[in-house]
Amino acid sequence: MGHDTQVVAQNKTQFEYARRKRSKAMQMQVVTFAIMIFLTFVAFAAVASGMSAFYVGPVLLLLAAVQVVLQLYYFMHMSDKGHNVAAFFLYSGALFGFTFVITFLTIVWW
Amino acid sequence: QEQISTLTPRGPVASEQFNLLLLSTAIMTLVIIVVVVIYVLALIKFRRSKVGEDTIPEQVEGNVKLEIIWTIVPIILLIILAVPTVWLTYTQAEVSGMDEVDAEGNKTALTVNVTAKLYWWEFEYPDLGIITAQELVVPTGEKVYFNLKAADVKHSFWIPSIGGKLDTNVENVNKFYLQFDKESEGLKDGVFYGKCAELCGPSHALMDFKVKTLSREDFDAWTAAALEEPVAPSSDLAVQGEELFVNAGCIGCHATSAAGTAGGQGPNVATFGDRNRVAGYLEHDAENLQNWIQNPQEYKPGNLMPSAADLNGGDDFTQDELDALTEYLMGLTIENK
Amino acid sequence: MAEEIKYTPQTWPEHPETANLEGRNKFLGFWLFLGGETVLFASLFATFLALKNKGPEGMEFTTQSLFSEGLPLVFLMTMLLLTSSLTSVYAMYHMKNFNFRGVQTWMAVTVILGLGFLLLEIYEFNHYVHLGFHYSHSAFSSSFFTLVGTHGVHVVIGLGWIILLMLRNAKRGLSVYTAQKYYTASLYWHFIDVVWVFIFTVVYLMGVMG
Amino acid sequence: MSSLAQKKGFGSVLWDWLTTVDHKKIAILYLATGGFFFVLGGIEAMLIRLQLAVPDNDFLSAGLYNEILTMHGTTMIFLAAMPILFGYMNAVVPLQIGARDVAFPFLNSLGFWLFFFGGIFLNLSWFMGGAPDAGWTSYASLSLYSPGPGIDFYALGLQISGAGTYIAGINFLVTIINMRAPGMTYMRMPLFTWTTFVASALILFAFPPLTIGLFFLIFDRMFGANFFDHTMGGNTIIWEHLFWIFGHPEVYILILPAFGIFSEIFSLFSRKRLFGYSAMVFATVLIGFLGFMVWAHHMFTVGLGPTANAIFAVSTMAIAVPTGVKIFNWLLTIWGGSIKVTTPMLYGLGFIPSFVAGGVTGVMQAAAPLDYQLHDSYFIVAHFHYVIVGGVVLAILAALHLYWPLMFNQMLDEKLGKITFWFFFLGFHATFFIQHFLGLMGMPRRVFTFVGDQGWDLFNLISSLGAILMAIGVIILIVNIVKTIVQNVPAGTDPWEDGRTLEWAIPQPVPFYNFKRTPLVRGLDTFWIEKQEGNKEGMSYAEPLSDIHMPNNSFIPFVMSVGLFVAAFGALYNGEKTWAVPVLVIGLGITLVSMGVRSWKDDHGYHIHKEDLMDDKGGKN
Ligand code: HEA
Ligand code: HEA
Ligand code: HEC
Ligand code: CUA
Ligand SMILES: [Cu+2]
Repeated sequence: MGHDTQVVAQNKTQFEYARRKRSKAMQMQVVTFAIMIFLTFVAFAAVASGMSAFYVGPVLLLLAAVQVVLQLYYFMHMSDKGHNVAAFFLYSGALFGFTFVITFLTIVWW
Repeated sequence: QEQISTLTPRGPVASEQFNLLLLSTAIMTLVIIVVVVIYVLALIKFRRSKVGEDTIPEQVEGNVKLEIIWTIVPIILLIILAVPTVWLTYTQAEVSGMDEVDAEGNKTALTVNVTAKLYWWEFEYPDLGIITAQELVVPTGEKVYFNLKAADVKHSFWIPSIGGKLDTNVENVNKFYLQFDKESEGLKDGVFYGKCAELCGPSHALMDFKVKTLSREDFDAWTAAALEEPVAPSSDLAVQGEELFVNAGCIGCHATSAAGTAGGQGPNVATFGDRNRVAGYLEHDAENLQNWIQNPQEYKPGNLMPSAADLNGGDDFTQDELDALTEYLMGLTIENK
Repeated sequence: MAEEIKYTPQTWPEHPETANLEGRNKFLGFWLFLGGETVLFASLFATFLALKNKGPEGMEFTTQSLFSEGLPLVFLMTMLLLTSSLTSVYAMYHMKNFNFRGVQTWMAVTVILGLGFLLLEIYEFNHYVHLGFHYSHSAFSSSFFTLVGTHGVHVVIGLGWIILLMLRNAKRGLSVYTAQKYYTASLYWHFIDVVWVFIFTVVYLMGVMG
Repeated sequence: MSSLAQKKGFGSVLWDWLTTVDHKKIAILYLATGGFFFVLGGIEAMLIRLQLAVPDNDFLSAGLYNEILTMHGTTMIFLAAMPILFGYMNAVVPLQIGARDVAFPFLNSLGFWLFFFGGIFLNLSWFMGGAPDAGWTSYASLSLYSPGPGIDFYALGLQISGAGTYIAGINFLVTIINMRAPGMTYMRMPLFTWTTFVASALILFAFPPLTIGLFFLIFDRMFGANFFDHTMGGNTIIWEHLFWIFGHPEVYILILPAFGIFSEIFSLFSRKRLFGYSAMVFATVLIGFLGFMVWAHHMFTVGLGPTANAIFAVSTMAIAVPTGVKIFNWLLTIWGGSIKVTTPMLYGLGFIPSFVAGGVTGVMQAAAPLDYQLHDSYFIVAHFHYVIVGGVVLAILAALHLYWPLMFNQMLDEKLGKITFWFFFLGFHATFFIQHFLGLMGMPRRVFTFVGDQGWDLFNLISSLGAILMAIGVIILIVNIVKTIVQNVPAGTDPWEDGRTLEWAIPQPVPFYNFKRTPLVRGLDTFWIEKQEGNKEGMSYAEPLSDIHMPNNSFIPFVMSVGLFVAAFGALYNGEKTWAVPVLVIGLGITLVSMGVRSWKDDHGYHIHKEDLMDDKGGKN
């Protein structure tokens, strides 16, 4: 289905601008990556430190959630436009999934 | 049919549920009437033959006021239904009375442990040290608590006239209570009917049990009698039967004394003579009993009792042997000690 | 036909993966698929949480006894997978710059990191089996191996997919048609990483804490 | 069907059907296969009713009855109702939104063949050691205990056909989101498209849990896992949750498209715009969403505790509200309209009271303490046949008459159609109304026989007689179909004369490329608008005539499905036969290799050139 592909040549400045924008974005990705590594490190360190599970547990889940958001929005470009429908379905799935986990934690071994 | 229908509640649990049935039926009838009235009027007034072949009706988009009405009114109706529903959900799940004790530390309420097994029911009275099968005996007019469990696959414990069902799961014990308000004496077969309500294999349909409800005194008398030594067989034939029962290995699966604990491979037969049915559903007579012993698989496909031939070294029992067993089994009784 | 258009860096669209209807369809379809995968993994997680530490009477294994020692290994696996996520981002960066060699190179790095992860996971599983904690050992073992193993299978599929793409497109080079394939594969790869984040958090870290 | 196809030899016609990726042909495949399974499931239902007609009947043995019962439920839900609805979706939705085809024609074909082979596999169990016998719900303790390969057939067969359903779901979602013609905004989509959309979203989220549940069952039974074996720490309640997390949305997957079909019918045959369109759309979405939050109402008696029961009871009741909104909007659609009672409309009119009756008994069951009495009794059987037969099956039959001219350019006989309706409708109420009372009188479901003289004898007999009326109805329908096909009178464009939506604007027989030029949609009920404005052609166009891009036919979907079919036998006999593992590997190999081939080759499809479109024949076929 190629006939609706638009072929538009960019002029020099547009092209340079786009290129720079892309490498800027790439730098952001690297920063994101650094943050994710850091978060992972914190998570493992928190567990290794042997602190009470009561405090560490929620922190771990929070760290995981942050990482996932980073992954989705930066690595998987969910922040770009044209992702509304995708985001809607992904979040619906996550919401339902979350419900299942809650019920399995509460009403399977009652 | 008083002994089996949810429409003739014979205890508070079933009555509450029946009242909920009446309430919900009333609401639902109202809903249906409203719908049907609009529907019939529309059909009468707006047939094409009425309005004319070429009419183009006005293309209305909708009406917010109406939308609101038919959102709110059902919500109100549902709230009317939801309040007693939630209320009963909690009250009927109340089983703390099970563990209550009096000053001497004795349980104040009767508890029965029910174990559902491939196609039969075991009833244990843990505080009384009694064990029976197939026929549940309970006192009237008081809450009886149940611990429900399955030994093999999932079943479900249901006495329609007394109250709703609760599943017997394989991995946990379910608890609930029932109260029996009517003595079963005057009923059609002198018993209430109980059912297995969860598909559990070929003979699921035949996994019935019966419930005998006695006044408190009669019940106390029954428990006392149950704990006494079983009566000795009275006739020669019965003695012969007892010997056979032991020699053929029946005793390995079927205990004959009601004093004991749960866990039998086959139903305890201490009350067999008092029973209403053979194997839970067959008419309680000698013919059915003998057929059953000879070939249980034919009557309850998939059940776990071996056929006579398997127990008796490859041969069917002779008629004499069957008669002896019958005499013996029919003589086992608690009620007529 | 559009597919025969020879692109130059200047004419290369900003979003080659969604440059035509076919691309947009695949793009959306794949995201929806990931929505379904979310529910799929949620079911596995839910089951694992319900069954963890459950086994035959007297079972000696618990998440703590099993995973405590192995945490460094899990950390290493996490690093490998996280990094591979970044390298696949690099590949996409080069794709947008219409640099096919960059795409192939960084995809190759991704594959290598992914293989590293896979080897460590196989080593880990093998270790548990040697301890006697094999698939049929208990409900706990079944649910653990099935959850983590399903993720592992996704890794295998992801690797196979990327390798196949690199081979088939080696001669073809970049076009809107092939770019879209790389893009989807990299989405898949990121998603695998997302799932792993939950696995190391919920299974290993929270498991070790008990 | 294009006239060219008839001139070809049998071999090439067959090849054409095996490789087609045209949504209109795939629709016919779905309809035919689903129809076959409907008759099969119906025959199983008749056997059930025959057995239960009188007490202590020994027409069927206990074990056989359970097999028939299980296969009846499974076949009807997975292999009949859902695929037939997919057939209509395929036939209608792309036309209704002005699309060239579905988004993924190749996957569309793959989805069909997976369903096809899954269904065949499941039914082979009859000849290969016995059918599944643990009920369509296949609760884990019994399904692990059950000897013989029946349950394995169930798990593997549903896994394969489930994969097909999942693919079809994604396909419809993308089609509807991305391929709408210009001007077809979301709030101008016909209701059938909307309900297809929401049902597909339900498929997207409901099938993965089933997949997982079935995998657990397969692993437990065939590969030594312990998910459900409580002696090894397993838990059977997990299966119940996973099954119903899928199972409840599944019933809405069935009923929503049915709602869509009736929405089309009411407005078409009342010559009136659908009343409260936006409320209808909102209600559809809300039902879909709530559908995921209520599954445990099937598990009130499991012992989840009062809090869980109360929450799920109330959330279940909430679904009555959006459903009520739909019912009342339908009533207001016919109110003030010009009602023409054609066969489809007759089904629509039969649907309203029947479905409401079934829906309100659902709400009664939602009252948890009352459900302790109703659960697993014939009351439940009555409830779900009222909603399924009174809702889904009536919709299927209505749509058969409604869309037959669209799919085949022929009209089914109206007179026979109405006779069918009356037999089926009266038989249906006779069969199932009385079952409410059987349930209340204490009769459990899934019993292969019952002891006489408990007050159940007469009602069961009436119920069985009703079923015979239904069967007569179905047989007349088959006669009707045969007659129509033989007579083959062209129906032409807009056969119902009052068509409102785009699908009725397309010329008959429908060209294989659908619309020559992409239509421009100017409002809800666009065809109606054009007709009212006196546009002879019935359509405005969004673009000038240009080349049309078409996908190539492909045999690969068929081969991939065969691969899984073969692999399933390997899994089934794992541990019993030495050839099992090799067969498993070979089967998976076939599938993977054909996937690889698909991926390796570039398949850009072909174009029909503008010049060829000018003459009426259209491009290459
Ligand atoms: C197409 C299929 C379909 C549909 C649409 C429904 C719709 C509903 N179902 Fe049903 N159901 C099944 C198919 C379906 N069901 C099946 C197959 C089973 C059994 C599975 C098995 O065990 O094998 C089952 C079982 C089942 C149970 C479990 C019973 C048990 O096993 O114990 C329950 C309990 O809550 C229930 C409830 C409901 C409710 C509340 C609705 C609601 O959606 C109904 C809503 C509709 C209305 C209420 C009517 C219209 C509304 C109005 C006119 C407004 C005013 C109304 C009020 C104020 C009440 N259903
Ligand atoms: C889409 C779903 C669907 C449909 C359409 C039906 C349709 C019917 N069902 Fe079914 N049913 C279920 C889904 C469905 N059912 C499910 C899920 C269960 C639960 C299973 C379980 O417990 O696990 C169930 C269970 C069930 C039971 C309960 C059994 C039990 O619990 O023991 C009964 C009993 O009456 C029954 C009857 C019928 C009847 C009479 C029809 C009729 O409407 C059928 C009408 C169709 C025909 C009559 C076609 C016959 C055609 C011919 C005879 C034509 C002759 C052939 C040629 C000329 C070639 N069904
Ligand atoms: C392997 C164990 C086993 C042995 C040995 C066995 N039975 Fe049974 N028996 C059972 C089981 C299990 C049932 C319950 C079957 C059912 O209802 O599904 C049963 C049921 C019965 C019943 C009906 C009980 C009732 O309460 O209605 C009778 C009577 C009976 N057995 C007699 C015998 C006799 C006589 C023998 C010896 C010849 C015998 N059994 C040997 C297991 C056994
Ligand atoms: Cu036990 Cu059914
Ligand atoms: Cu439901």
